[in-house]
Amino acid sequence: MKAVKSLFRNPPLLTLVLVALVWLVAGLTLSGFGAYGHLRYLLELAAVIGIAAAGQTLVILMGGIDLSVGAVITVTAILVPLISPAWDPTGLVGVALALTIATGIGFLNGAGAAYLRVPPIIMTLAMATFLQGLLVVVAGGSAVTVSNPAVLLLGQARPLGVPAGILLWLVVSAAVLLIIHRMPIGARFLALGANPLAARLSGVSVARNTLILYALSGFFAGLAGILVLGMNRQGYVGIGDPYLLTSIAAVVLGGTSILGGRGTYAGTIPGAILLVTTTALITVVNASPGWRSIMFGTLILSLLLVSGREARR
Amino acid sequence: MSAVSSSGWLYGAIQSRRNRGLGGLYLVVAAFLVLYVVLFPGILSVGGFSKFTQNWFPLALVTMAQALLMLNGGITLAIGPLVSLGAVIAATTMGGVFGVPGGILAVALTGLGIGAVIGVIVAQLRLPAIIVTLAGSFIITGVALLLLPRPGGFIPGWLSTGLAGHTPVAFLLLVLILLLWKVFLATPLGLGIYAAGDNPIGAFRSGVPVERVKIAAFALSGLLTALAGLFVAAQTGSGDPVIGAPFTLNSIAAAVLGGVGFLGGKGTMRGAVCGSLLLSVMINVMFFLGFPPVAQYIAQGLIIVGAVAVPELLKQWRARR
Amino acid sequence: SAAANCIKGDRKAPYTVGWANIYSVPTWMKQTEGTIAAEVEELKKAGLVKDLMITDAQGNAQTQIQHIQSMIDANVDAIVIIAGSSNALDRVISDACDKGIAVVNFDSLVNTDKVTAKINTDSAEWGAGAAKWLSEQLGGKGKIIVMNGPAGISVSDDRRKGAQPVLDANPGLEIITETNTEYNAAPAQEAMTSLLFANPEIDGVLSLGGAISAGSVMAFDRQGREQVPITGENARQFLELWKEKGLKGWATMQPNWLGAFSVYTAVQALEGKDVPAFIRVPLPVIDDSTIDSYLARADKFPADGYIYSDYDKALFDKLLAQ
Amino acid sequence: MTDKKPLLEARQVFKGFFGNPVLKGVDIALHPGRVHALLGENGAGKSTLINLLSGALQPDSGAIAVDGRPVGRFSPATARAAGIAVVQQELSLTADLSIAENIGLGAFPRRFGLIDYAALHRGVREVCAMVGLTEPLDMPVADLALGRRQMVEIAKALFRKPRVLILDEPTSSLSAHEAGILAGVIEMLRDRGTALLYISHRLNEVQALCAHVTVLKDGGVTADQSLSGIDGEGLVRLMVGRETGDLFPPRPACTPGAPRVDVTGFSAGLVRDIAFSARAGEIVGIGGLVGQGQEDLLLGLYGAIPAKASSAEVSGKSGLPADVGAANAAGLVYVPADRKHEGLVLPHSIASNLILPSLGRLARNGFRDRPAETGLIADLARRLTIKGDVARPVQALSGGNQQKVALAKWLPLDPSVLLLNDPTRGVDIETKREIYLMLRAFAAEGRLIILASSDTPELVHLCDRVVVLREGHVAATLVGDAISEEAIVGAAMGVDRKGAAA
Ligand SMILES: Nc1ncnc2c1ncn2[C@@H]1O[C@H](COP(=O)(O)OP(=O)(O)OP(=O)(O)O)[C@@H](O)[C@H]1O
Ligand SMILES: Nc1ncnc2c1ncn2[C@@H]1O[C@H](COP(=O)(O)OP(=O)(O)OP(=O)(O)O)[C@@H](O)[C@H]1O
Ligand SMILES: [Mg+2]
Ligand SMILES: [Mg+2]
Repeated sequence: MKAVKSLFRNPPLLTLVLVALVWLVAGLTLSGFGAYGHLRYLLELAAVIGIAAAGQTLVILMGGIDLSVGAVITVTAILVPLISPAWDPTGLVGVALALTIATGIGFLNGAGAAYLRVPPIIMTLAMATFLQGLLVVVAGGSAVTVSNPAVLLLGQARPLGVPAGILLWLVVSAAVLLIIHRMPIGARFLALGANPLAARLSGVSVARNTLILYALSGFFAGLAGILVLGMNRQGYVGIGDPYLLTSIAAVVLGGTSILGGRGTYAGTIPGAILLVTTTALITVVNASPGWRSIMFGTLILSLLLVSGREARR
Repeated sequence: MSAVSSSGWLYGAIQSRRNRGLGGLYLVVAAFLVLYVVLFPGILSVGGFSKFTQNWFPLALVTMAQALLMLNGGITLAIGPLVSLGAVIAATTMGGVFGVPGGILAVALTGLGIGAVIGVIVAQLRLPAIIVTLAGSFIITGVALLLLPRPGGFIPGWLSTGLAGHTPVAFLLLVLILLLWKVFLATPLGLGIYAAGDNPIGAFRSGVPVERVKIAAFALSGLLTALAGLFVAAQTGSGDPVIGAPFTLNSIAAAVLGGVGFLGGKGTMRGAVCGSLLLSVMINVMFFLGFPPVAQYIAQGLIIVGAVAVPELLKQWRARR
Repeated sequence: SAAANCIKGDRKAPYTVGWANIYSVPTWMKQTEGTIAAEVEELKKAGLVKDLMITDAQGNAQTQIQHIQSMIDANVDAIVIIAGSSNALDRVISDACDKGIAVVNFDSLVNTDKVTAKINTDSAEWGAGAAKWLSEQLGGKGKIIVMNGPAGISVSDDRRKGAQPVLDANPGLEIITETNTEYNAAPAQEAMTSLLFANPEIDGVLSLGGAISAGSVMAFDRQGREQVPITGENARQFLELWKEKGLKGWATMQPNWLGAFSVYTAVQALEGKDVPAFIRVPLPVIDDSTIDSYLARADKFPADGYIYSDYDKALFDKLLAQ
Repeated sequence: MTDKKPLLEARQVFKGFFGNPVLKGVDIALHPGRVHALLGENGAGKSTLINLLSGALQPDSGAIAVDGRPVGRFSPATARAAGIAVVQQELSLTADLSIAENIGLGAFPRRFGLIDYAALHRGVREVCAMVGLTEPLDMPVADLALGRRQMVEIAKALFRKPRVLILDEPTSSLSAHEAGILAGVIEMLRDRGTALLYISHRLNEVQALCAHVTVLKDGGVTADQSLSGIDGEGLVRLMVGRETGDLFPPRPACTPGAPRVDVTGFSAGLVRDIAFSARAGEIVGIGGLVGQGQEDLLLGLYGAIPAKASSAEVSGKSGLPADVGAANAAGLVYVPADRKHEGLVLPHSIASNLILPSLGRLARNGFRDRPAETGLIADLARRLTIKGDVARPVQALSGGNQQKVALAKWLPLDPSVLLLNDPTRGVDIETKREIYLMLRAFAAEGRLIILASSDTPELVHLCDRVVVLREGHVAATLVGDAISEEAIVGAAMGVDRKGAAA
């Protein structure tokens, strides 16, 4: 009884249990769902969302939001093939360049929010629009099939049977959890998210942390973009679009408050898996598009009923 | 001081004070409007004015719907789908036995009902509005697709001409709706939306029925959104199950551009409507300036950031002097 | 002879042409815009066109209405349109028509007939052709998966509807499941992978356009499943995979030069020529016999682009003479 | 008087939060025409009790009775209908609405379903005149300083024309002058037959105003008696339950050291062009009516709001700190008056609040040193006698303990200048004494303490020097024996200047 109670007070764990339950039920009822390869594939898909949501989690914890995640993913996926220099056999230079650009975009978001005092939602939305325009310039008539070996390795390799994307996600998860729970800056983000005024008067620099945070968000979105590119072997305009709302949804399903100051990436991880699982479940259901959309919404809502309760006033 | 004049004073003074902080936005919008008139003097004709305001009208409505919730500390991601559903219901019912009045009633009741249900879920079950409405958006999209799997349906021609012909009916409707909002804001429930958004505990202790206010806010927001869908159906002469999608982000952008904050209680409806006007007039001005698509995207990003940043920078600069 | 629809004969060359695009970012659109711009250059040399105005509604039909209204306000002579919704633009388009503007609508069509011309391939024929080929490949029986474009869009609906009579005529073909995705590779690959796990036996894939086929093929490939006959479109990625994996494939296309052709048609109409109100562009078919001719030109096209068939003025004139 | 029927009663009410009992069978009865004091240390359950009396919370058991009849389900709206009004401790105002609308909220006069702005104006003008609120009624509450908001909160309660008026620490952010106005209002209401419940940690006010007292301790009532014939010490004894020493520690002869703050031509916010200097080892008080620039002076020195000075030397560095980080680095720390909004991250744990300013210092190789942090937190909790589990959210602490956390978190920085803004606001008498002792000890260690306070006795008995601000200028600087309540209030009201002119 007590264990159940403490479970309900621990959103990350609760979400994880939910994932396990959904997998169990679906595995027993749907043929092929429980296959090792399928679950592995779900995790691989979740890795992209999870990595994109890593930055999103940090930003939301600090009380902001990043609506440019999708655009940054697209930009990186399209830029990597274009900027990977031919003389570099490893492809790492291209990856590093693309990540630098993604981080730079995030940094600009942060600068707008911190110095121009533009609300993050407007700043990042405008940035997304801006990047769309940029893409029209960049992607007009250029080859974007990836030949970068590092990217292909990331997207296709399976050391010990585990897709490299999942391994990357593990590394990202460890890093983000360290940032949030083991580094001073994580505590500062959380304080800023819960009470920016008090945090500022306690000597936490709002501008500095905002810059770092949005730059990190840009970096992780860029990383997700590279992974997506590797998995698809081709970047195209719009490839990042699905990850905007899913990154936010994964964060919130993981029990992190959209208002900031409360939550952890440990919840986002199962949140991302839950989303991917739900999508996969709906895909194999043979129903009209309308019904499938209704089922998806209802499923999300019912999962939310179990996991997403806000504290009573 | 007589009762009437004192009433006029307090109300008027409060209203004029609400313009505070919007000066920058007003200036930007005015500048764009002037530029538009210079580029296209035809806007000053009845026909030109009507057409322009018709294109702005649905965005203005959904921005109001979004701002209403944000003032109350909520948000909705279901705006787009609900616009589509409103349009679909209008286009599927107006050919039926109850005709246009039946169609309008059906749209209004759907909007109110869906809004209220979302409101009950958010307020009573204490779930975060953003994700409830995200889930809701899938469900609403599904319903719209079931009702009308592909664009079509029927809207009587006279209704289209009446609402979106060469007369400024849409503009007059917008004025009417803004007046109704003023009236609503002069009711205890209306102010309750602000109070419950800014300080729910304080509002509760002051006797504001916080939960009921929240449900009412969602219901009204749903109504406005569905009516925007009805107008879109009339404007286009038919229903389309996915036409509303872009409205969701645009409504948020317009409201935030107009100074409405996320945490509730901050901002004004006039600011939000101004924000939507800016988004709308910007499109036309960029067209008449002959911007190619690339420049349209880039300029749009810059204008949006600029409209928020410039007044803020000016304020900081003035504070330092 | 009677002039074309909408044309009043009061407009004189050189003309201003407006290109009201719904969304300029996808590669298909960029390529189409390329053919339009090239055509306008030609017409400028001939002294027929003086200006091209391009708008991008960013996927928002409502914004497209606003753009077309602005084009009317700016008194352009011709408007070329890919519609963001099959009926949302009806009213503003008929306004333009009333003003004597040559309105040419291609690719995504509107309902109203108050246009100078509508130009398109036949979506129903597309669906029927694909289904017929697949049925022949499978000898009229087998388990197939249908991959549709996004729900609620006329094009995907029309293609699917076109396939239905053929499927009905071949009761041996069993649709084991059917789904909708964007016309893009990644979501298609994702959806197909889920379907692969759920369905151990698949004999063919009826994919109705865009990069969906490429995504499906990659899903089969990555899951180590044997490739099955698949239909598709002229996406370079799909054609290359077809060759690389030795697929049994069939593809058709929505030629990007529909854009150039639309501008050409608009100008012809303004010049007083009678043009057909509906110009049905035959669907070019790509199969094993023709694929090499397409792939030979592949590097002239973006990697995520579409390898379209050749076109010239003679082709346009022939189509106009229908 | 007391033989009249009580207007509002609590009968054997129990209330707990998450299984922790706060009230364990409490009785209280409010009679018309009597000012009833409710005393108890921080966290004793006073606010909880009035939340029960005003319908904001439901008792777990026991009953609330109005006019002798127990009421069933009691909500703030029904309480208002029964004529009960509360001046909330945590302000219940809406920042973006005007003063008038805030005052009317929940009790708007209506005509045809709409708010009757004429009637609202009349009513609001009347209550504002009563409490001396002279700001334009259309002003948004966001523009008011904390103390002025408190006056709005009081006006809001009066606007409801209550039969029972409950005041939860109404004076905690008011200066002596405003508190005096409030006292006048309370006496007037009492004479009109209103039943009043008055909660305050300022015992001199209780003694001056109240006729009857209920004392809460450990969830029970330890005293419920008339106050006639009880002096100040008796009151303290009633509350604390034992003999206590003086509230204020003895003031040693001040031997100021090197100058730590020296500014001329200083402007920040409301503060206009003042000169101010203070030395190590001093406790310098900043007084004045509510909202005359006291807070802006501190914030300006702290680099938290834009400030400028024609010459400035702060903590050995020339120039004003550019931002809070620079101020902290220079050894300046700030404890805000509004601890809930400015001082603490309420939903976070006591531990994270305590460690927040020291995070960087304790980190090793970029990672947090958990053992060192735990040690520091335990040490701070012990030094400031913060009891219980430090993993609890700080919002679960009583006001006094919250204040200790807000102060304690700065100690690891070994600050040389402490900027304190009303640090004893809403703090019970025992805690106050602890804080005063601590401040004295700090000064003795050679730190400079700049103490803005609305509590005039605190300025008088604790400070070596008091600077009184009025409309952003220095109205007077009082030193040593010249510091007295009369002198401070006089200077604050501008009486001094008038006197000088005459
Ligand atoms: N909503 C709540 N949830 C949990 N605990 C609460 C809540 N409200 C109050 N408490 C607890 O109840 C105890 C009594 O709180 P209350 O606010 O009544 O004290 P108080 O006597 O008003 O103290 P103070 O003098 O500081 O105002 C506090 O210790 C607090 O921790
Ligand atoms: N665990 C908790 N969860 C939520 N709210 C709480 C909790 N504990 C306390 N609170 C709220 O915070 C307030 C803090 O408690 P308390 O009343 O003791 O402080 P306070 O004296 O009112 O503060 P101050 O005097 O500084 O205004 C409580 O009144 C209650 O409303
Ligand atoms: Mg209290
Ligand atoms: Mg207190």
